[in-house]
Amino acid sequence: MILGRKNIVLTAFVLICLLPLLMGFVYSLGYSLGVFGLMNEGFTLDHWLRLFASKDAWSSLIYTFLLTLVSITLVIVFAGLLSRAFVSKPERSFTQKLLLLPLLFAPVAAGFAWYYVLSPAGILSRISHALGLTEDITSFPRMVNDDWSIGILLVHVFLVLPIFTFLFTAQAKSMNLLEMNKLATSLGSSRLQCFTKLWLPALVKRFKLLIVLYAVFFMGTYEVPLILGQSSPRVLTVFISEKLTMFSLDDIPLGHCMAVFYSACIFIVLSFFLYRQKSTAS
Amino acid sequence: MMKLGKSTLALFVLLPLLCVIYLSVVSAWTYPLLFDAEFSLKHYLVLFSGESELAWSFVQSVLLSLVMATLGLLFGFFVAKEIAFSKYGSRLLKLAFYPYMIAPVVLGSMLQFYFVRWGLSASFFGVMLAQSLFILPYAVLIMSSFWSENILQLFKLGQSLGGDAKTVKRTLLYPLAKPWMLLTFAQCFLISWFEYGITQVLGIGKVKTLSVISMQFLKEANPHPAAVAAVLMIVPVLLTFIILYRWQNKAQGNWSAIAPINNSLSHHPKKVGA
Amino acid sequence: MIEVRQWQKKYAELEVLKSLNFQMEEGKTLAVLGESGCGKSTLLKTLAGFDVPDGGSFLFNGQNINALPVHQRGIVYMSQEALLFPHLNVFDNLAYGLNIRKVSKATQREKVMVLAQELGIEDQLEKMPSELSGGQKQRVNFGRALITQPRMLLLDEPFASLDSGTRMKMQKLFIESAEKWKLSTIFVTHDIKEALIMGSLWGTMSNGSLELFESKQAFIAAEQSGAKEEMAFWQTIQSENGRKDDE
Amino acid sequence: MKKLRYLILLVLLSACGTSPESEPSSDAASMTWEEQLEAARGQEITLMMWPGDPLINAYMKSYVKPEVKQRFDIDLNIVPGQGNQIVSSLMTELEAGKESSEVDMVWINGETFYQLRQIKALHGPFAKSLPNAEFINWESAFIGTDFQQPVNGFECPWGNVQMTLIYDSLKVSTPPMTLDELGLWVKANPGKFTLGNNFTGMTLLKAWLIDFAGGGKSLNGDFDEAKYLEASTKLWEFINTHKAYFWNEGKSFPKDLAEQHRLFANGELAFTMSNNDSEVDNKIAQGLFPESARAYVPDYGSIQNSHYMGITSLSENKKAVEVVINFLISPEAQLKKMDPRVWGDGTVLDVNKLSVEWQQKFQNVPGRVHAPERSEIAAKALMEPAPEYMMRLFEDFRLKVIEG
Repeated sequence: MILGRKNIVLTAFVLICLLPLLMGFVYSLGYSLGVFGLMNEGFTLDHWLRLFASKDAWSSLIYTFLLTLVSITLVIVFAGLLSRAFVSKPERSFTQKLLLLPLLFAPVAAGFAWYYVLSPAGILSRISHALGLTEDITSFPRMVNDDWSIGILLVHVFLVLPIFTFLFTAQAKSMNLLEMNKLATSLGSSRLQCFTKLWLPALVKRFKLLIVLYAVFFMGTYEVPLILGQSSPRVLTVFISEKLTMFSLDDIPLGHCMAVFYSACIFIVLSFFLYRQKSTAS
Repeated sequence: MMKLGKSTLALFVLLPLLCVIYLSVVSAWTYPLLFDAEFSLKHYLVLFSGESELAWSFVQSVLLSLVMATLGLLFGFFVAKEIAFSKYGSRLLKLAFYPYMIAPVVLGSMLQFYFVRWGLSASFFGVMLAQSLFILPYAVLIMSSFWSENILQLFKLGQSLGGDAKTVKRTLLYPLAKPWMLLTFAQCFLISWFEYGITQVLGIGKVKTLSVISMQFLKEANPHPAAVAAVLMIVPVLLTFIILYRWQNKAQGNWSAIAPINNSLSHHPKKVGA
Repeated sequence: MIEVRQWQKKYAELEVLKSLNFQMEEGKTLAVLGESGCGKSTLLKTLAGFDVPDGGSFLFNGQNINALPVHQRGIVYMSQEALLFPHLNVFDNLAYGLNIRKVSKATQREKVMVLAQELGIEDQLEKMPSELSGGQKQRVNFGRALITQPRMLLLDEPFASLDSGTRMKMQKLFIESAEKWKLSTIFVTHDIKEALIMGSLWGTMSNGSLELFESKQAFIAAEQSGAKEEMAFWQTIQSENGRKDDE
Repeated sequence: MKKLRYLILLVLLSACGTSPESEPSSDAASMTWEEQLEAARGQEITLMMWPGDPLINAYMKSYVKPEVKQRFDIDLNIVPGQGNQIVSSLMTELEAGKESSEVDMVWINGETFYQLRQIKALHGPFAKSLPNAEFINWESAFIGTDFQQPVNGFECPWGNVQMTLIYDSLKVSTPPMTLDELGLWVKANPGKFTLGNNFTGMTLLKAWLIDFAGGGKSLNGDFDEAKYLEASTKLWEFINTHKAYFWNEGKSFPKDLAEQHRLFANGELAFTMSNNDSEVDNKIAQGLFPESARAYVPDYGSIQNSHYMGITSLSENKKAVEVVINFLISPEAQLKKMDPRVWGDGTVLDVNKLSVEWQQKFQNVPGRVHAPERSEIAAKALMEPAPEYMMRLFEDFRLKVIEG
């Protein structure tokens, strides 16, 4: 009974969670430092210096960060609005059931479907042509592979909005936010103020961890920008996978540098939010 | 106002589904053809031609997802129990987030070396193993919300009313865990069903799940077979869920249908966008 | 005769039960008064077999049942929260103990009906636990234990979360049933009044030690029961009222 | 903490494996072809190839695959992967010290060939010993040399094509024949022209680069940094001054050729391009391009090159791969491939070396309708410059144009 079944199971769990990550991390780190790899010739910091000297890498980092920020903000705001509308409705209205639909979309399928809805030769464009709103293909506004990442944002919202809406609605009910809203209104708050000062903050505070987790998901978004994104700037995951399979073999270590950087960031952010909460709670 | 909002929302949610269904039944789809395009089921008929890659891909996806869901369920059920009642339970449990939150495509790239070295890449088993890396921890996350102090109390109560461990498991534990198990199974199934990044990287395109194959068609700018793949990805799952939902509601009270979903959704996000 | 000897339990370094000794006759109700954290729940849980004591013996007519697994002890533990099986309706909750003993459906039905009548829940049998009120839940909880004809009931503040009206009804129901079924019971509470109503034996518990009293009077007289303080309080109120009436 | 240190050590140990770089030996000589056919029976081989064209895929999946199964009992499994993916997956295998490869056969040319040779991932020489190799037109500089590198039997020629620009004759009455004319045209027709950030787009850029370097054979020979810098500076300047008039204002470029074709088909673009001179016919036949689509080669010329089949050095089924490659260069398979309705890929065989019967068949291949005859455009054919040019163009296109 030195080990015991319990300890074996727990050890197995910890190993499954951490060992592969550690192994991957060590390999990529080694590669980025010139230790592993067919084309590498021993320890060097060159690759890291090259990464941080490249505009490409920085624009990818900044772009991914902004995309994450805007995506999660849009999701929160829309979910907030929808929860405000749904909170007084019966549990499972048709609209609410319909909102479950995106949960059955793989990111690949969602990206694909929206591409053909939004692209200049897509369904909306054809409808607007049929209605005489646009004359030809070029007069339709560009929403895929576009400057503002409209397509990507839309798909992000599409995929995540349902979950947030359901959670927000359930939480608003159990926190009796509607009553508080009435109270605030009677104290002279406008509808907008009620929403921005009371409704959203209450929900955001309650789901802080979940919001962070989804932000981390958005940081790692891959298929959607692969289908709907521009060639530059690219999100981190696309940057990494492109560098790793680039024409230039010299660029492979850069991909590993970025992979190390990305996973270290995720690790730090997660550890901060997961374990800080614990220590303040106890 | 309300009505407008409702229809906008309905459109937003339905448009992509309608779009893939539409794309799967048109051909020679040049701009600006819309309803005057050529409609046919020929992209579907290919499925039954015997040599169809897509049909095989569907079978392979179903198999893979079923295996992953089963593994997730078993692993989640037993490991979550040990974790829930361990001294460091909540701290240990949080470790499960790490593999789950790293983008699979990056995780796959970082691990490619090992998979190749150990002869695991480009095989069904390798992809299974790769998906296990984050599906198993995730399953533990969901199942651990079942293993509460309350469940332990009920278990002991069952024993004190005269049931031995086996009987109590049969009459109390499993029936109580059923909704959680169903949820874990379904979630693991879906994660595997949706997965693209790690399957592509470590399967080297040889393990052609539906998501891998629809991306391939997409890169060929061949939207119609890609749409068939997407329909195959969405519609069977949609039907299964409708049936399950109906059956759950009929078979049991509200308790079982709602409890775990509320519980686990708020703690553990569903994998998306990665 | 029920006898507990040298009963002790430690959690980490904390001595929750300090070598307890007591005995009681079968068919009696031992009412134990104690503040929260005095170790009374631990006492009940270790007796029920939910938790393993660090030492001591638990004798029923001289037979040590300490080594028996939970399901063979015939001791039912009931807590403040009526823990009903949430996936079973009231009937199945009540019949649970019979069901696992493979009693025939007809007998189950018969016994459950009789008991439900007694407990006044005969019209609730089809309901799910979530649809019941607190008092109803506790009745089901009680009935579910009674139907297995346990040798002993361990009640851990079972009525603490009920409103006072329901609570009185439940107390009455309990006393009647205890009489009828000849139940041996340890009843833990922090309410002196309840202890006095329910008990046929009395004890107080503090810091992991249990002290039994020979009689009701001794219990009331004892400093640690707090009965005197309570009485003094009511007397002051009464005399104040009396004075007011005089004026 | 101590445990953790062991763990890291363990990981490091398993990561530091050696990679065998021994030159693969060719022992085909010790076997007759009949013996080799027998040995190949029942084998399963994996071909990694660019999947971006439905017709090519169809040729492989519904002609080659069943034929080799039926004739040689070989199961051909096709997985998608472009040049760069081929390099990276074979490289990972070598790094991991694998003894056998997941990929047996690769469709490559140019810089992929160069890189695979660099990392010693190719088996060879094998090409000249294949029975059908005697018909190959090795003498042609466009076949026996791949991006200025002698093939030396490490890859076997499979097809030969010349790049053409494709335009919609309804929208473009006289296609621009020089870069200056192209500049004027895009200014007059903004948003209608672009080039892909891909293999085909880079092939067009190479022709432009050669034009800026002085045209014709000015970039032949080994990579010349000075020449590249001089010509490419002019090239980026030309593109950057005009890209505002490109599709999507030059803010993005199509990733895949398929995407560009689709944009052309839908009328968003007036131009697309193809590495294959007869593609315009097969796309019209498929109904993808309008009937008014035409292909042409501008005056500054266009790259003519060949594409090849290679065998990976770690393949366990080299014999079977050779059998399949030998089939691919058989007159029969080459003829079929040449049909514009099938693929329209130029043959690498010297038709004069074939029997009269086959010669006639090759002469009777259904003619080109909207594509120019090869003999017409051959005069404007440019040799592929050294692979470094391609790699630098890729890198600089991203740096100086996409991000610039």
